[in-house]
Amino acid sequence: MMGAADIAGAVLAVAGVLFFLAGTLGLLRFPDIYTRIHALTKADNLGLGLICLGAAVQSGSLMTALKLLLVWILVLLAAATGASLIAQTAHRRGIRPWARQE
Amino acid sequence: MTAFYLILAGVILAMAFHALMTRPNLLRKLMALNIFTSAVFLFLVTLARMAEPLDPIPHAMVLTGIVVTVSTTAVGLALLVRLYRRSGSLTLQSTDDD
Amino acid sequence: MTTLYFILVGVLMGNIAVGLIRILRGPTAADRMLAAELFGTVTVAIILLLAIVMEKPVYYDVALVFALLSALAVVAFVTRGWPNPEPGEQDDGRR
Amino acid sequence: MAVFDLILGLLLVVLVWKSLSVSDLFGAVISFMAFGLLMAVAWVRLEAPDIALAEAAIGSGLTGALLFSTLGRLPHSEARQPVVSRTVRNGPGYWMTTGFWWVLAILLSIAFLFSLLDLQTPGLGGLLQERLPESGVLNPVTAVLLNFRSLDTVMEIAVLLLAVVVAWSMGTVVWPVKRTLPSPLLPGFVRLLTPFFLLVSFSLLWRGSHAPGGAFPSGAVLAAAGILLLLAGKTTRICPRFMFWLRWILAVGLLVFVFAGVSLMVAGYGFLVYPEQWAGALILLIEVSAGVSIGAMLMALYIGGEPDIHSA
Repeated sequence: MMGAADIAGAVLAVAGVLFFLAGTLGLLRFPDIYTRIHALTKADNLGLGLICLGAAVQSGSLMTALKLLLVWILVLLAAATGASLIAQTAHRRGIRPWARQE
Repeated sequence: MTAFYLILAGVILAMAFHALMTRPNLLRKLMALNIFTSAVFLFLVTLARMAEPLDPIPHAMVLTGIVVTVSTTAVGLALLVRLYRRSGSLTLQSTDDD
Repeated sequence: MTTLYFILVGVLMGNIAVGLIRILRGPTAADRMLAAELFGTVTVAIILLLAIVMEKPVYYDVALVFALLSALAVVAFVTRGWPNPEPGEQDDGRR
Repeated sequence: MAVFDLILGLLLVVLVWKSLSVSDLFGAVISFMAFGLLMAVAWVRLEAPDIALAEAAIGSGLTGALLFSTLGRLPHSEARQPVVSRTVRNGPGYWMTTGFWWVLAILLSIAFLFSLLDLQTPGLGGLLQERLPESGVLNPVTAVLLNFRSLDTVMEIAVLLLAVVVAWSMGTVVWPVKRTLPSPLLPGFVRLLTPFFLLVSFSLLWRGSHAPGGAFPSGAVLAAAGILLLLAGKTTRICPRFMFWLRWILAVGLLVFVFAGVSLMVAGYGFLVYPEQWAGALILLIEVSAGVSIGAMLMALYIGGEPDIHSA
């Protein structure tokens, strides 16, 4: 019953969720805003990208695959620009990056 | 499963109503009003799901409701900003005791 | 297969639950916004997975609209919503 | 499956509680936005794609931007205040009052739930399926909104227009028009994104006849594009010549809708009772004009006042 596409899709989805886990862990554990942005963009870009790819593999239709590609590109754009905007503004507002204190 | 969503809607409704009545801050009141409407929408959509076959009429009602809610919220927020400019406060005060 | 997807959706929901801690703790408004951004992406992922499970490609459109609107939230935050000045941002940015 | 519902419900309740009782107003707004996101998941779960689309566009996107902009217009001291001030909390009768409202709230929701017990509707879904071919469209929600119950939709557009009138009647926009941009990246980003917004908006409008979509989500996406342009440094000042057209754009949805209804009445049908062979075309016409109007009205509501006029 299960085709190769289904299995590939499931594997991709699992990999994507793992990236989300890593991103959330980073958001929680990293010491300052800049490092947290770094962690978050991994989830946005790779996690969602893999899940989109998994869904596209399973859909079996070119239109749907293109739509999912569009979803991914939009989230990539929004996440990258958003991260840059937040980091720049935070820097301008004087939030200093974390440094190890010896 | 639908029973669960009905109860969920009931719980959210009660919380939102309580906050709507007791919070003095008008921005919070507006958020409570929004959540209140969401709870009512949840009721309606769950009802639509319970019907056999799926009943799209509550969906149309809720769609209308969402748009009306957002326009109400926008007008409320505009009023709130004006009020703040006028009185310097986000809460409604009775005029007689201060 | 369906079970696997529901486990994945459950894990993603767990992500949101854990991310709530970041909203609670802050410390800056930007940290809270980052958590909200994560929620947006996780929601898109959840909707995609649900669309696979329920075999309804219609929901891919919902994900598409979400992906578009996630930009609006960030831009509105950076240009308008960021509290100015940030409390305690001058002493140091850590917590 | 049941576990999924349970987690979703718990998260929703926690987010409601946080957005209503956290002392930091900014955190409350973020929780509220997250609540909107999860509500969309609930709509997907309850098989309501039309509502999920509207919630994605309006519920979390536009409302979030509205709340952020309001917060931005208030000084920061306002954003961090106890939910209920200490004097009130320690004052006499506070617990009585809050307890009273709790009892009333719980009674209200129980009454709501009990009213469902003897609700014996078989649901109108079957009837709707039967009559769908007469409506001129294939998507049942669009059929209800723009054909069977189109009077409701006329009223809804009228409410939106009324809201814009109220917002404008309070005077001109109260925020500073010129702000420094956070980064030169922003205008470029918005320029890149605008075509995507227009594409999705048009496709939602076109799909409305046979699949979830239609004028409301389409208008909301259009409004989001406008708001992004605004945030990226386009001013809220417009020249008087365009003001004339702006008023027409705001009103065109309602005007076309009412005009169609009245001319049908004159032609011998009822108000907004479409003859079957024209239904599809009429709905398309109404939907396009309503979509454009809704986009403009939502954007006008976001601006929150009459735009400044400057002579070009």
